[in-house]
Amino acid sequence: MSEFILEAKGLVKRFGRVVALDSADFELKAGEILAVIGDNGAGKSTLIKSLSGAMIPDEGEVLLNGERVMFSSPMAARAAGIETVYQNLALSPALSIADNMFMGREIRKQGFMGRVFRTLDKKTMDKLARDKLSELGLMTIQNIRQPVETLSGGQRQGVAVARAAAFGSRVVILDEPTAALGVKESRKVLDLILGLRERGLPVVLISHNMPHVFEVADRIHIHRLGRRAALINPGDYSMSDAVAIMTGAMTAHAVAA
Amino acid sequence: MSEFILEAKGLVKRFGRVVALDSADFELKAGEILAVIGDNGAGKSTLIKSLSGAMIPDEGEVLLNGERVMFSSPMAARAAGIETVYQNLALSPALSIADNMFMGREIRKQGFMGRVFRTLDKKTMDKLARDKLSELGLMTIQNIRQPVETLSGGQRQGVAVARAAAFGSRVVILDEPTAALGVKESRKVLDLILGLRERGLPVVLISHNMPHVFEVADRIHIHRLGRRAALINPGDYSMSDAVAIMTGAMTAHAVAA
Amino acid sequence: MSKTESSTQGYEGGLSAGSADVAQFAPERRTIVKSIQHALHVNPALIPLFILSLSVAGFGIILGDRFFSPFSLTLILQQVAIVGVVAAAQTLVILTKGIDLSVGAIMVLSSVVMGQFTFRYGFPPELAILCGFAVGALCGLINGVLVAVVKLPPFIVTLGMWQIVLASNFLYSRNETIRSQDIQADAPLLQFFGQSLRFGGAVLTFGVIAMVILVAVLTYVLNNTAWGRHVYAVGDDADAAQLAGVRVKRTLISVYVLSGLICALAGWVLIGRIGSVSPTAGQFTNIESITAVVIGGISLFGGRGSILGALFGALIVGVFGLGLRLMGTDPQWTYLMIGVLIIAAVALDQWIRRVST
Amino acid sequence: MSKTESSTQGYEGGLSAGSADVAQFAPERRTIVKSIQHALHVNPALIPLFILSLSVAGFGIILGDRFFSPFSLTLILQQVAIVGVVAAAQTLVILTKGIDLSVGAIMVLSSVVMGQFTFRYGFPPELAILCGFAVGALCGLINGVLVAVVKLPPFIVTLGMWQIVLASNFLYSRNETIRSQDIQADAPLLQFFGQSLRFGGAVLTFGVIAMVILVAVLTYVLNNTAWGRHVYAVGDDADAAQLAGVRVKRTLISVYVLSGLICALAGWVLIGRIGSVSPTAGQFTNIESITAVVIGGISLFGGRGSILGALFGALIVGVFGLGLRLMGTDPQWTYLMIGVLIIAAVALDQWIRRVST
Amino acid sequence: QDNVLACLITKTDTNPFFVKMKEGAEAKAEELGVELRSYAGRIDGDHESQVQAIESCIADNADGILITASDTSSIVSSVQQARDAGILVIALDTPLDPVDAADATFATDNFLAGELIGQWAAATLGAEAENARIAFLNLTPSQPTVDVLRNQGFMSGFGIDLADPNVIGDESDPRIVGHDVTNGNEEGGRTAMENLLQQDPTINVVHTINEPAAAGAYEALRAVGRENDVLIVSVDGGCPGVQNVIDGVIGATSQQYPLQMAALGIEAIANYAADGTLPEPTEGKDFFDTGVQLVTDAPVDGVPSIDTTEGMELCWG
Ligand SMILES: Nc1ncnc2c1ncn2[C@@H]1O[C@H](COP(=O)(O)OP(=O)(O)OP(=O)(O)O)[C@@H](O)[C@H]1O
Ligand SMILES: Nc1ncnc2c1ncn2[C@@H]1O[C@H](COP(=O)(O)OP(=O)(O)OP(=O)(O)O)[C@@H](O)[C@H]1O
Ligand SMILES: OC[C@H]1O[C@](O)(CO)[C@@H](O)[C@@H]1O
Ligand SMILES: [Mg+2]
Ligand SMILES: [Mg+2]
Repeated sequence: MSEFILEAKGLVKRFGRVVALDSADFELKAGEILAVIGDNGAGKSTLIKSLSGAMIPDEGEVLLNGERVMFSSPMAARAAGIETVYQNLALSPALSIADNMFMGREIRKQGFMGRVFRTLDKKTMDKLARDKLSELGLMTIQNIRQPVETLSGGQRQGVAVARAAAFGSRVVILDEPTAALGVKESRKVLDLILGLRERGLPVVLISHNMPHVFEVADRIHIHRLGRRAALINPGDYSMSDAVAIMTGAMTAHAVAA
Repeated sequence: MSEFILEAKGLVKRFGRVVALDSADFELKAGEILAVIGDNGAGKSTLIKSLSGAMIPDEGEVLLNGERVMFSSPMAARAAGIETVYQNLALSPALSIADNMFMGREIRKQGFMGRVFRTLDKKTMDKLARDKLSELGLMTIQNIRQPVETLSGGQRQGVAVARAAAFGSRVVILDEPTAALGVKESRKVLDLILGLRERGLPVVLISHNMPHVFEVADRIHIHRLGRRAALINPGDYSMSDAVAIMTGAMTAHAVAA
Repeated sequence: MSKTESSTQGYEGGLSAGSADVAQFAPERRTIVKSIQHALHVNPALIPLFILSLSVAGFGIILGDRFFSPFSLTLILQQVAIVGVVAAAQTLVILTKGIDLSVGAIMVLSSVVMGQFTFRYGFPPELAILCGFAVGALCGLINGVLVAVVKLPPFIVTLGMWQIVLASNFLYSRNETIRSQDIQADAPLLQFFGQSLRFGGAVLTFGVIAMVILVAVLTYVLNNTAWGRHVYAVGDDADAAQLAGVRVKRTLISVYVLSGLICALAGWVLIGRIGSVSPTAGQFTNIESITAVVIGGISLFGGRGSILGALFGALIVGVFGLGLRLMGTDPQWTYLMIGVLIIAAVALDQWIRRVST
Repeated sequence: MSKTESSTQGYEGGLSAGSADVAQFAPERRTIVKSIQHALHVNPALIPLFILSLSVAGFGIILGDRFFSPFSLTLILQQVAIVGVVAAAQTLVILTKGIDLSVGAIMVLSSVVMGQFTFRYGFPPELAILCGFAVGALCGLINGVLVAVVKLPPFIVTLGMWQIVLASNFLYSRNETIRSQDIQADAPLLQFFGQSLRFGGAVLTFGVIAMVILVAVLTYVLNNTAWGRHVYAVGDDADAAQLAGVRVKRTLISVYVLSGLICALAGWVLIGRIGSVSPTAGQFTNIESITAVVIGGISLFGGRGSILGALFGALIVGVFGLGLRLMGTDPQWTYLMIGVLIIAAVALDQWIRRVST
Repeated sequence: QDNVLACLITKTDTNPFFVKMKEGAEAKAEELGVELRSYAGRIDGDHESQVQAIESCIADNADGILITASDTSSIVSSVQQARDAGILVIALDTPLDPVDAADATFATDNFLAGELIGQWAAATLGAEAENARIAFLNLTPSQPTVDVLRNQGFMSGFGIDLADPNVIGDESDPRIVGHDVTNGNEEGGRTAMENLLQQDPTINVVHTINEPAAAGAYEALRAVGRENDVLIVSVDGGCPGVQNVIDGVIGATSQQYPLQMAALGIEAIANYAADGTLPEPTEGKDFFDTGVQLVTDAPVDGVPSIDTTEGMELCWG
């Protein structure tokens, strides 16, 4: 129906006197990696939270495959196949890796115990979690039941990304997944993103790292002062141009689509 | 006496079963920008905390201008002229910018009130804080008494860096000052670092951003598995080599110093 | 600059080889002490269990048969039944990083409602008991909505509710005590939990059995259902849980409502224990339930601990109470000891966490 | 690749121009309501002051002269003097993100020491009073060391200390009450704070004056000395304060010791108020002081609020207490109202913060 | 034969009355070779601690329990358990509700104690008694028997219509300013007095449940300068209380004899343990009356009393 998998029109979000989103638009095509860049405080996180049900915009609409949707919670968005890795990770430190991977979509035992006593099927969940992690080749976790707080920053980031990659069936959104990561750890995450595209999954990547963005993105959404200032093709613009648009020094000649 | 302003020998720091510093050495020359790079969890933050009194190493010694020092608290290090911007900032969100800038080194009123009642000289502190901030050209803060929590991430980073720059008389240490910053904000911080060197102050910069590091550093300390794997001149090695040393794929031919 | 197939950042060539080690681990040379520490760390309810065993053994040695008899040991169970039930409710709330200061008041109000609805309005006791549960659930619901929806701090919400519920209790009951004899004659169901099974000297009241079943069920639910995992996740980091897809508000409200229901159960057990329905009962239940929870190793910062720990905590207090009373010490020494125990238990817990990380 | 003079990251060329705006602010169109909200936000003690004025006015209108007389209004001050003093101690501790459940117990123990050292050992009252202060400080020191050095949660430390101190109090006092008339005859200094100044119908006891002076001094110290700023910084984020160069342990310990000293002062004021020295006094002081602090808008999460707020909080409770009693309502209605007030005050506070950010 | 074991359970161990009672019991126990264990609640009204104490005594195979119950009706089922276990249970000072829930009761005639001070107050006021403004400082919200008996006794002595004599607060006499609870201690006495003074500053008669509460009430009156024109009456007759009568703090007090209650109680347990004999109640009453005398230096016609000199000789504590 629509050429866009995920689309937003005229999103507005205010926090008291601050207008974080000021009639923002957004479009994501099937199978592409769309980067979102912008200054600190430009409203990038607010934008993707509005897309993923983590926040409800004051105004505007969100469309999935051309149909209006209104996600009232991250659960609802996930049920629709949209997986998000938030800037602050959203892992529960005291719970295990497996618990975290299946948080909010736990698998119950089959048969009587599961139906009546709602018993969780821990074995299956552990197995699936282990499979997903090694399938993505992201790391070698010895003990899938160890608490997330015992992992290093890089490993945690890995779990969060793996969770999104494992369950995302339509869209995967990543908000600054490499901000605190080292060179090696960042590389792994970028490879993972490229791997997702290969599997045909569209990815939204928020990042302040221009080389990363220009390396992987198919298109770049430039956010400024709460709205989309431009939507560009990395092939048509230099990094320098992108930064200039981001800071308002330049306006894009033509905004794609 | 010594050619090094700040030096450490054989530092060891354990957290339970994790050895974060494993007999680490460190040397900083006068007037230089020394970058410290390394994987996540390599022990960089632990190293600089041991230098700045925020942590007391289990073994090893720290020398300032060739003399053994033992900082028992950040206060002691600061009294010796070492200012640090920690990875997690160390600002009190509910207190004002001025309060934060002078935290731990408040200025008392002169005369009777100050001596007997220990009254703070708020006017002077406000004025000094405003001067420092604008002197460094870091930002235009309207109200020096506004709580830090009302500032954006970039502005907060700015306050922390300004505090260190303003008070550091011997050494300024910055732990990943640009990790969460946008392109524009990062640039400001790098310029500030270059400005410090111009004023003759040596700077220690921890960063995962190779281009940044290679742009500003005079020498690079490569940290790996809790100790210094190499100390290189950015002119002698490529970024690729540095990364290879960091990950253990290569060893440095000659360690400078 | 344009998009390239591979890395734009040339320096990443350095990544090609290299090991994956990050921090080092000291070689594993576990002494027995270390092994114990590790076991305690992995299963925190073992600490109170350990203290419990130690104190039972200690008093057993000092007092011999007087303490170590089936009668005395089951007496401890009877004495902690109410606190144990309430501590289960308290644990649920504390697991979500909350605290419920209104548990004692809800318990008493529910018991008064069960009694007064039977005797003042002539309801059949079954119905009156249901009404008591409804009142408990309602109080919990108010707490839950104020905490989850209005987003007020649980300490303050339940401090306020404590006063409100307790005052309502006194106003509604008109300070009337319903006498045990009357209940026995007209509505023995109210005293259901006072009945007991006897095996030799051992006396197990139905109240004790109810406590044990409750703890078992809640342990199961917390560990083996999605709801249980969500309770831990909400206490661990509510924002993270929300973003991960947990319905945080719903989970919080359900916890407070369940806490209210359990308090109502405690109210029913209370009638069984003291025989009568008395609006002045349970003045110390709040503090005792918190004491049990704390000694039971449940973190006040949420997300860590188990119902079983709270049960052990309550039992420890019960053991010390009875033991010291049988030794004939001034009761004040018991309170002093409990104070020391609270601090010592938490210090031990802290120490174990620190050493074994 | 080698070091270059200027930026290695070519794309930074784009930075050369461009405005510095980040987020937008909606145009400033402040209505009166908004202005009030803003004022309240900037100075949080205004909220309890506002509630206080409103409730005084309200009861004044309903009750007229009976309430609005110098006598009644100063009676409120007398009734809140002890809670007001203790609430000042409580505020200090809560500002550091702590809580002190032992304040009431420390107060009573100190007063008992003042009395018993005079009457049992024949110390001159001046010295006995000093000993009382020393005991208060010692209790505070233990709390402080356990919190700051052993790093146990304040709630648990002071819960334990509460039991320990209270039990010590009963054990030490041998439950003896010292009669008011004996004190008057032999050591009137102990009743110093019971003396009063009268102006017409107004009665200002020295205890009330002490409370006012204490609040003034602490307000000054918190706002205008480095120590005061450090107290806020420690409560706001202890790790940050430590890294910024605050001696966190020392600050914490000093706060708990000061809290102990203030509780000892409250103990002395208590003797003035009830005339005698009674080990059973002050059973509700803990909860009353916390209530005052909460209604006074001091955040239980530390770092926000003022001593003045706590004073207003105590006064609000006093005004409602007296006002409702004068209206002849059942005293339980007062407790119910206080419960509602606690929740309402915090909800209002939350609302103002939300709207005015 | 084994040692005889007796338990003493008091409401608190801070009220001097119970402190004395404990001392008396200890002395008598020592004399008779009885082993004694004492327990107390944390505050007046702390019912749970008393229940636990009874249970401990059962676990201890005690021969007898002496109890001053905080919650006189709720305690009955625990008492029954003890009796079922073959333990003699004696109520001291405060009768259980119903009285025969205990094997015996050694107590002051609390109604009479109240009646004496009521009569004395009415006679002292004379004609002014018509216009008296009376404040009642009671014990705890649960209205335990002592509280009801003394309160209603006072009213009956003063000439107030009691309505239901088992309930405090259902009277309609306009001279009553109000009732408040004190928990039987000084602080409660002071606050309750202040509260009632606010409702009517012209209060001129104050009934207090016991002498600690009276002392607190006096402080409140002193604070407003009314200590000399208000009549305070009380119950207890402890030495500090009698001293307070001398000092003019209390106008009259009904003296009780706790040492005797305790001694009789211990004796009864010893006898019961020896040969199973049960103590007999006083003729015509459902409890053993340990006696009560009005102590005042301002005697009035028709109300028997002793003066403070004699009161001081008989006082306890
Ligand atoms: N929960 C909130 N309450 C109040 N203000 C908020 C909230 N969340 C975001 N804001 C404000 O909205 C604006 C946009 O924030 P947002 O987090 O979307 O920026 P961003 O583009 O993601 O920045 P960064 O690159 O630093 O992550 C900022 O001014 C921020 O302070
Ligand atoms: N307070 C602490 N308690 C326990 N372990 C710690 C503590 N601080 C650091 N560590 C551990 O010590 C090791 C080194 O940590 P450190 O923070 O120094 O690394 P880093 O090089 O700064 O990493 P990053 O680049 O991610 O900031 C890690 O394994 C970390 O988990
Ligand atoms: O608290 C009430 C109790 O106080 C006494 O009068 C003693 O002071 C007892 O007789 C009574 O039971
Ligand atoms: Mg963001
Ligand atoms: Mg670090």
